[in-house]
Amino acid sequence: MTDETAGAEGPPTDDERTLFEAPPLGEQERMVEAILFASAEPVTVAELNARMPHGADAGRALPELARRYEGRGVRVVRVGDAWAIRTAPDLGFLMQKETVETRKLSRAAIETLAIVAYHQPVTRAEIEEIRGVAVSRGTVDLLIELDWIRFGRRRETPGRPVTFVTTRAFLDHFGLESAKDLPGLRELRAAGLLDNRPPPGMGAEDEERDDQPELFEDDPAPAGPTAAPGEGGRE
Amino acid sequence: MTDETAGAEGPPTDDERTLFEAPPLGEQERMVEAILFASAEPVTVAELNARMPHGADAGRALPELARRYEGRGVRVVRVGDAWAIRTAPDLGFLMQKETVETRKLSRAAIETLAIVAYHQPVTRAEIEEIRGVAVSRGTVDLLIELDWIRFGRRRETPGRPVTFVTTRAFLDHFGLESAKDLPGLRELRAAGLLDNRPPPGMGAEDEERDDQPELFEDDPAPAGPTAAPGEGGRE
Amino acid sequence: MTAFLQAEPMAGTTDDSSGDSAGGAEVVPFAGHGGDVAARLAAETLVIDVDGFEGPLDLLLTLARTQKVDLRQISVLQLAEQYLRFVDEARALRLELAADYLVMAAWLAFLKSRLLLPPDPAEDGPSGDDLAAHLAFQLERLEAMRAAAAKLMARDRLGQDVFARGLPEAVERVRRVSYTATLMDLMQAYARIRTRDDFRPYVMDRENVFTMEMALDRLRGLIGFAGEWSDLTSYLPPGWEVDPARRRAATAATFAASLELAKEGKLHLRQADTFGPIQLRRAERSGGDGA
Repeated sequence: MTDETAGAEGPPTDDERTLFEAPPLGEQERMVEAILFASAEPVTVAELNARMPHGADAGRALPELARRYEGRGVRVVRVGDAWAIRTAPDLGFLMQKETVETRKLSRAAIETLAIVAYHQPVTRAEIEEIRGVAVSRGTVDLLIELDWIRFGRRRETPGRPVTFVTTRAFLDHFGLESAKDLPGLRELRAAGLLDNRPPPGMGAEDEERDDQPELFEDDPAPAGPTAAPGEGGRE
Repeated sequence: MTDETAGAEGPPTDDERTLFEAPPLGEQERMVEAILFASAEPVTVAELNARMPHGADAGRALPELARRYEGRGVRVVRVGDAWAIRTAPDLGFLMQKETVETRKLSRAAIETLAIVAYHQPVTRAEIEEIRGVAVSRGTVDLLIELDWIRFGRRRETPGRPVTFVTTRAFLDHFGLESAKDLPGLRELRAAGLLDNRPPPGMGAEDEERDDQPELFEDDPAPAGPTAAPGEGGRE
Repeated sequence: MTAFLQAEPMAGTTDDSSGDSAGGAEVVPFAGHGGDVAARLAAETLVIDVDGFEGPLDLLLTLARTQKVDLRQISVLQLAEQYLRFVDEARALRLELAADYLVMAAWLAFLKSRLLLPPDPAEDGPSGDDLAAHLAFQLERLEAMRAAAAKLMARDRLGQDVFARGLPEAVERVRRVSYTATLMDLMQAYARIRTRDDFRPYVMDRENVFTMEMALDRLRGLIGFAGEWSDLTSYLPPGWEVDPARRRAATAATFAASLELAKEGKLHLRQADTFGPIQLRRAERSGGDGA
């Protein structure tokens, strides 16, 4: 403090003058800066003046300070008839912190996904038929949002229902080169995941993969290493 | 996607630059400024980096920023491994309104705090040995509640006594960059007053304290006025 | 304190025991014996203020200051005598002193005798001078800590001299949920659907026994899809996960089978800690190197 006031110009040496003379403008700017920084709410010019030493004029110091902060990470801004320091608008994104929470996919969602994967392209009605339960909008939306399924071509049947197919992101996530890599029913059965005996009434259908997704069928040639461009390096 | 593969060879395209290169240093400085201004608590370099765009290095921007604020109404200060903006101490008189009423600390509390600060990590028995009196639970509890001391690692001696160390809030409160900047620390150490000198005839059982305060140990011999060795490069 | 003889358990005075242990808070008239009046008065003040001391070491430090010398030149003998006189006077005034003050008095009496008598060569243990030097060290150290504490408290302090941002901007937390599912989940979900109509998983036909052979067959089929670490329990056959007896049998068999496959180098096993979940993953085909 004392040094700072001394830093003013020469003449006023006697005590009385130092007492009643306003601090130099640069010093006033520092004071305004500190007060605006530490205050819990915007501060009016009148209040700034009341808090600063006698003779100080915040009205003059404020524009100086505002200019000094131009282009900086924070700005001196006017809020009504008061002043405050605020984050520069373009840096607002720094005031967010993203937390990622990992959740397990719900049973409905994983089953729906599995049906799309094995039966694609598949309509909603078909999914419901296979699951035996209605498929909620939320489930489909979630899978689309996760970019694991997307809309495929419309089925050329009455009503032209939309179909669902899996995406490249789906393959990436599950570490598959192509949807063909999904273990077939036979393998699932061999693995004990499926009953050996054909379920009653589904026998023929289940015996071979005749109801299997077209995708698997009309996609010829086993995908060699040349397939799936850009994927090569994985694993 | 496409950029990624393109990046394999050849000079990076402009697009790629913006995507993968850290923002320019001046911009990083603005970001650090915004984050520090927005927080009442010190922010660690790690957290700054986590909140800034990928590739930004707060450790480089911070000293620049600190220099920019030299002599201003607020300062960029270092608090342990964190940084904060604080008003300049000479302007404290302007802040009567913000001044926090603090409980008057008992002599016991003040002395216990000092002993923890200068002797950390220190056990309760060692504090009692230095003060020559039992340390009441209330004193320790109060200091913990103020967030000035906390439990450190247990000492690997019989009974595995718990130790106390000071916190970042302690550094922040007393305006210290690190515990190495405690006033008079060097002189005290040079005078042997921070040694744990076992009472004569008690040598054996007191070997408990053969380990010196870890905090200070890595600080090499009293350095000249250049001070704080090992502080420079760390941030 | 523990340094002072083994005489008595640490007791009595704690740093904020104001009032209860050392009686004389009220001013007690001091019956003088003549002599140096100033010294008497000083001693009187000390006695009356006994509550104000933070234990015997603090009292000793105060007494040492009356010697008006650098603590390093202090006469410990003289100090011991000052202390003993203080205790006597407190007794004369029927002030009750806390136990540790008396322990200190006993120790100082012992120290005094050691300092005054010629050393007994038959006796080992620390010499009087060693003990005195240590006491002087303790006093100096305590004083140094007091000075350090004062310097600390005199610093520019947050909330008093230096201020933090008054209007901090909250960091908005954005929660993003990421969903996970493994290929195994997918396959099991599909298998579940395909067996649902049946209501007769084949395992129901058997006893509650799942053999290792069965588990091996099963695992061999599945392991190729276990590119990522997944819980052993996720390989339990459908219908065996719930009933405790069946679950136990299936777990044991699957575990045994996984060991067998690990031995063959077909899969890797890991367990983070004792009784932690066991996880398995297929071995990369490169490997002649065992698990």
